[in-house]
Amino acid sequence: MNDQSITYREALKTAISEAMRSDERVFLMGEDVGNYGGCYAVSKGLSDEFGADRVIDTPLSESGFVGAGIGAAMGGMRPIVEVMTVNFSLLALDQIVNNAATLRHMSGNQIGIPLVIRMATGAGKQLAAQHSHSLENWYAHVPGIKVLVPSTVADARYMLAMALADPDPVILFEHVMLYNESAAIPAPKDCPDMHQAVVRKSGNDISLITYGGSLSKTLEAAKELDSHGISAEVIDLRCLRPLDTHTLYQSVEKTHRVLVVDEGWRTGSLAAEICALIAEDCFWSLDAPPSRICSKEVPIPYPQHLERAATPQVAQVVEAAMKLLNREVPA
Amino acid sequence: MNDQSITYREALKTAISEAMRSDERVFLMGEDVGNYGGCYAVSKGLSDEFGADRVIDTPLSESGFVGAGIGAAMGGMRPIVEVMTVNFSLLALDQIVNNAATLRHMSGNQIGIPLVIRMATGAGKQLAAQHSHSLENWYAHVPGIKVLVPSTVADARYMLAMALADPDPVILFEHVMLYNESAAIPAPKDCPDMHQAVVRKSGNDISLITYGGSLSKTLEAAKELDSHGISAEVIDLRCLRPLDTHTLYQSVEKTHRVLVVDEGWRTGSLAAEICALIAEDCFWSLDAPPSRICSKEVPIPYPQHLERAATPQVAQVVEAAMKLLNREVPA
Amino acid sequence: MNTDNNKVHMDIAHLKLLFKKMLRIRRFEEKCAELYTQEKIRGFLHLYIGEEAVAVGVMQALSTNDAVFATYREHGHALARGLSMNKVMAEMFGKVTGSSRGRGGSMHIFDVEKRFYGGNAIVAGALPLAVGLALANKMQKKQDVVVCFFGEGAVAEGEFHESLNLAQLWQLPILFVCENNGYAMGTALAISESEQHIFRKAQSYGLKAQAVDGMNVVEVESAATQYCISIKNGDGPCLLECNTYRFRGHSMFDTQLYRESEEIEEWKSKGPIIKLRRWLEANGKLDPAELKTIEDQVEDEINQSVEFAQSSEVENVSDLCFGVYAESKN
Amino acid sequence: MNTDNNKVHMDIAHLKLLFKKMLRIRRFEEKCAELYTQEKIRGFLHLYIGEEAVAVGVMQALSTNDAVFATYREHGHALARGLSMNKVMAEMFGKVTGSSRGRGGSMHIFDVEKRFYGGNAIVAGALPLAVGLALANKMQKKQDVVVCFFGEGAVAEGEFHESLNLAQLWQLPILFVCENNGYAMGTALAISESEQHIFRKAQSYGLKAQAVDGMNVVEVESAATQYCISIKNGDGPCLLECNTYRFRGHSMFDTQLYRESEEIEEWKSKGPIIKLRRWLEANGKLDPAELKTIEDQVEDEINQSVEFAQSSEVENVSDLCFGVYAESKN
Ligand SMILES: Cc1ncc(C[n+]2csc(CCOP(=O)(O)OP(=O)(O)O)c2C)c(N)n1
Ligand SMILES: Cc1ncc(C[n+]2csc(CCOP(=O)(O)OP(=O)(O)O)c2C)c(N)n1
Ligand SMILES: [Mg+2]
Ligand SMILES: [Mg+2]
Repeated sequence: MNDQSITYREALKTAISEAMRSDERVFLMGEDVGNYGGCYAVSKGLSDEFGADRVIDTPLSESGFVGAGIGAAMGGMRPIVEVMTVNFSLLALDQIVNNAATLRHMSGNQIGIPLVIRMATGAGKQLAAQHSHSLENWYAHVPGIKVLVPSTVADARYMLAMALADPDPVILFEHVMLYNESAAIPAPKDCPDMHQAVVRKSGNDISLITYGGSLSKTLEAAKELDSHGISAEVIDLRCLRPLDTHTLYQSVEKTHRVLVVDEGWRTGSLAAEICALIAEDCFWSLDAPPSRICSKEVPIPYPQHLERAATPQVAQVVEAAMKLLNREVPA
Repeated sequence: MNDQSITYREALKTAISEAMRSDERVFLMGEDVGNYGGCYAVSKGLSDEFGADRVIDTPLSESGFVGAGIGAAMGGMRPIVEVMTVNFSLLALDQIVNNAATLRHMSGNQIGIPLVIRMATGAGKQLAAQHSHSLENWYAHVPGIKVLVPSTVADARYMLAMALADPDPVILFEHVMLYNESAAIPAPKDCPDMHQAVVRKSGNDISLITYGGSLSKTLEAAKELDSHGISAEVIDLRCLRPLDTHTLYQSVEKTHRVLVVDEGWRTGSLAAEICALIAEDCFWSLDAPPSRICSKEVPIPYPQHLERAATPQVAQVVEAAMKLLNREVPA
Repeated sequence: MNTDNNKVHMDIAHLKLLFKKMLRIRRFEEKCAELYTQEKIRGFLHLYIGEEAVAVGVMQALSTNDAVFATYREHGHALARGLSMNKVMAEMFGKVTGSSRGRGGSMHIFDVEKRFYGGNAIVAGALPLAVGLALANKMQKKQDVVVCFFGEGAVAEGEFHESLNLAQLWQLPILFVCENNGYAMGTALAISESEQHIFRKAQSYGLKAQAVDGMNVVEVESAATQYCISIKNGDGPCLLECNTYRFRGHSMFDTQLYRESEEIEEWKSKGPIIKLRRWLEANGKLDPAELKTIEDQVEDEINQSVEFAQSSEVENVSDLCFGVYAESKN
Repeated sequence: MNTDNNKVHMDIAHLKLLFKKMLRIRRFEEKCAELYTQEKIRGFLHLYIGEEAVAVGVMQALSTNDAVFATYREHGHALARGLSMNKVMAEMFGKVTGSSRGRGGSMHIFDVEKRFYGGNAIVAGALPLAVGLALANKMQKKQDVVVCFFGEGAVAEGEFHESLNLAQLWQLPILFVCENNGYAMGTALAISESEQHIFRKAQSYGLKAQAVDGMNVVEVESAATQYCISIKNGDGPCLLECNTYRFRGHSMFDTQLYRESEEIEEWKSKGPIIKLRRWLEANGKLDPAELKTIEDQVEDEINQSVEFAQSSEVENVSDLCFGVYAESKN
């Protein structure tokens, strides 16, 4: 390991090629992963190294090739299936929910599906209402699958290997605004287990809980809160299913206040689950209502000012946190 | 109106035929709605009255015919599309989320989709992991659609007409255990607006909030709680999107305790949303943590004893409510 | 059955074996129907009665390492594939000794040792899985065939289209078997397909495909055998359309308003078991005594399986979440 | 264009009209590309450059009440259908004066008055909608045609299969137009379809179908016209495969590693606009002055539309949730 910076995109690519080099059962499959290099350029160049048989360009058939990924995992392979975005994954949801998530249980534990499905998620690129949504919470609802969200370059670098080592289907979400982020990479041993939430900044006054594309905004908000004399703890969930409630509860027991930042639509969001858990299990520790900043309940619109207004922003997080601490919000 | 009892199934059928008689734009479409009479026999006989052109048997093509329902609504019709169960609706989810829910907004309010989609939901018939799930919460998450759950025969009788009168897409969930339930039907004016939650039993000590197939269990639990000297209020949500928070909050302000009963899997359930809302907005009124009884996080298994263990049962509700009131739970 | 120069030779012993295999499924299912009315078997029960020649004929063509995917109407396939009847019956009862520990019931019979991959209750839901398993075989340079059974109703689903295209595009070792029984629940084929010859649809993707008399077990076996040879040869996927009929309702709930009883009776007279029995009898190859022996053997096995299922335990409630994840409590 | 005995007569004036319509789209899109690099237009921008003959030819065949569904590559279709260029350009800018009040952007242009139903960015997502609108027309005994454009990449999706089957089964008044430009993003047709003649796939459902030279606007127009007549006649759905090519990348992000520049150049030399211009010039029907006039008119309109879009307002942030539901604040 050296400490040169690489991008989130490169981190993913490195992780994929490393996995493919070290285990010949691993292959990558999806729309335009080969000749085009991936719609977000994650797999650019991989087909040169591994050939079209292991970097498989599929037709536009989300249900078909995701199902084929499940079948290939049943057949002893370790597929990485890329679905371009979570929006299109709806076309494959039957295969994921009714097959990938159920086969082990339904067969009395005879069948395992060691499959990784990667997909982009989130807004910020002005791609409007059919390309910008965040449905990680839906996947987090389903028993039988696991859901990971690498929100740092380091996690992008190391989580894939952990996902591939898991005997069950893992869905990995990559927020579209992260691909160009860059950072130096720590040693592998410094990457926490995929099931663990991580305290990205510690603090005492309030717990800001978030994941994915909202992490950097939340950290920025925490910094601003610092300047107002508020010490915010920032927790990155990392794994949305199963949830690492231990880390969350520990933080809330310390800070007594919680604000969840989540790019999903508010009603029925993952943030709702976090708030409900904390309300249920940490009720007597709370000094203020568990609160959340989510996306507005609107299909994400195209224009930049509306897209911004629809999704969580730093100022909102700061304001909400200050309110929870009964501090006057600066104008 | 007379006060003869009819079944939930008959109530739905009456509502459908009434709508078709009074508005020639209304038609019914779905798998086996015609010749077979509907997989849960809701539409038995309707094709005799209205013919195969208005009671359309579709091929097994959930995405195709749900999308066609959306298109027909755009074209001036008032389709009622039946999807046999919510489990199969995953195949049509892209059409519902990416088209039905977005077209109005995405087109700048030019396009309306006055469409009703009916589907069965829930467990209880030992149909195992691909036929027993409850995903109402997923639909309740999506801006642009509305979600109704008639949990009484009266609502089955009257909610469909309200849904058809709505200018936007409405999803209507019918719990499989309700079809054989029977009751007398009130006059139409006595049926509250579809957007309203309803207090099914009033009480002072705790609010039991539920919907759909769990209503009767919750009412039974409330009765049992009565016998223990606990006065439970039972609220039937009826409309899962938009949520009638007013009615919920009013109840909680009175009882100070809340238990949500929801057949969905716990993590990311609709119950989580209700708990989060109440924790957030009624925090200072609460005398106990907002709590929930949901399904266990397992694909519903076939054997009766496991299916029961997986889904909310009366005894659990009673026990949880007593605990929230710090009453000793009778052995 | 022996194959020689791609031609199938049937001898009388083999025909009797086929007869017994079909009868075994028939009687098993009749017993299941009875047990269903006694509420020993619950949930949905989809009987295969009338279609036995398809499962039996196709399974004959397979080797141990070949894999099978089926539908919710799969007890026949499970038995024909060689699953123990005890395990299958116990599964119908929801007992822990069942092939899926009772978790699946009649629609989800699995036995990975027999490479029997279920038991799928989403119409057309298994097709992409089968394509994927065939892809895994190909990537691992295995010669094994994957067989995927589905009804003609499944053909209208997008998954059929996507799967056939992928299979042909990637030249996968897979045999699609369409059990065309004319109805999807109450929907006749003419109501669901603009092109009603399923094999022609398959040909439009470039697959080798043909229709056979699904009531003739010999015809099914020999067509399936030819195709499996071709597939193992690396010549790409095939589709076999087996024209057949279900003598009972779609499931035990079906009141069958959508078809005439004359139609059912006509098909019954062409049934796979009676057809083969009559042929054997007419040629003096099956005397009443031998028939009785076969019937008795089958009955014994079935009774034992019922006994086994009845006396088996159910899973502990405390193990409810077993098998949701690999690490779940065993 | 006049049709007489189902034969299409083209006069020079008509050819010039077609030429101008195509040029208008070409120049509009070139301007859009420029505006994109200036970050006036954001999000994805999929240029139609090279494929203009398809939209222009097909739209000629339609009447006012016919309806159109298109893809995310639909500016050309919108203009050819008669939407005001101002509205389309303003939409690209995300302005409230845009055809979708700026909510949709380049991928979601709608104009219900023109019966232009978008603008769909889910590949194959519009096919079921178009089938549904055609069903509504049929149920209401309207003779109007619904046209649905999609790329050859969409053909692999299950929605293509389900939609063609429904359309043919129900004999709906719908014209499917496949814009076969050889690539779905970077995926060449040979990598995505086992049967690469899309019209043959359509024939396998029983649809009337043919392939035409999508670079020849006259051929497109006359084939579309014949089909629309047949459809209005009640003779069921049709599919027209238009073989064409996009001269630019899939979107503005595309580095086009998947094809050779020689291939692009070769197709460019067969482009729909240059082809028609050369023919007109060779036959002495288009002199430089007239060409200049046309270019100038087009340029003026485009400049005006940019001016209009630039000077238009954006939606108020307080109206963010407008149009989520009918009753949302206006
Ligand atoms: C995706 C999906 N849609 C609907 C159903 C309900 N359903 C179960 S079986 C069936 C008919 C299937 O017919 P076919 O494929 O011909 O098989 P058969 O039952 O005749 O063997 C239907 C509609 C389902 N299980 N899955
Ligand atoms: C369901 C779905 N999958 C993937 C995408 C991403 N995507 C957008 S356009 C495209 C290629 C489509 O190709 P084609 O249908 O040939 O149309 P063309 O772009 O060539 O006009 C892809 C893969 C999408 N928008 N929708
Ligand atoms: Mg059938
Ligand atoms: Mg294309």
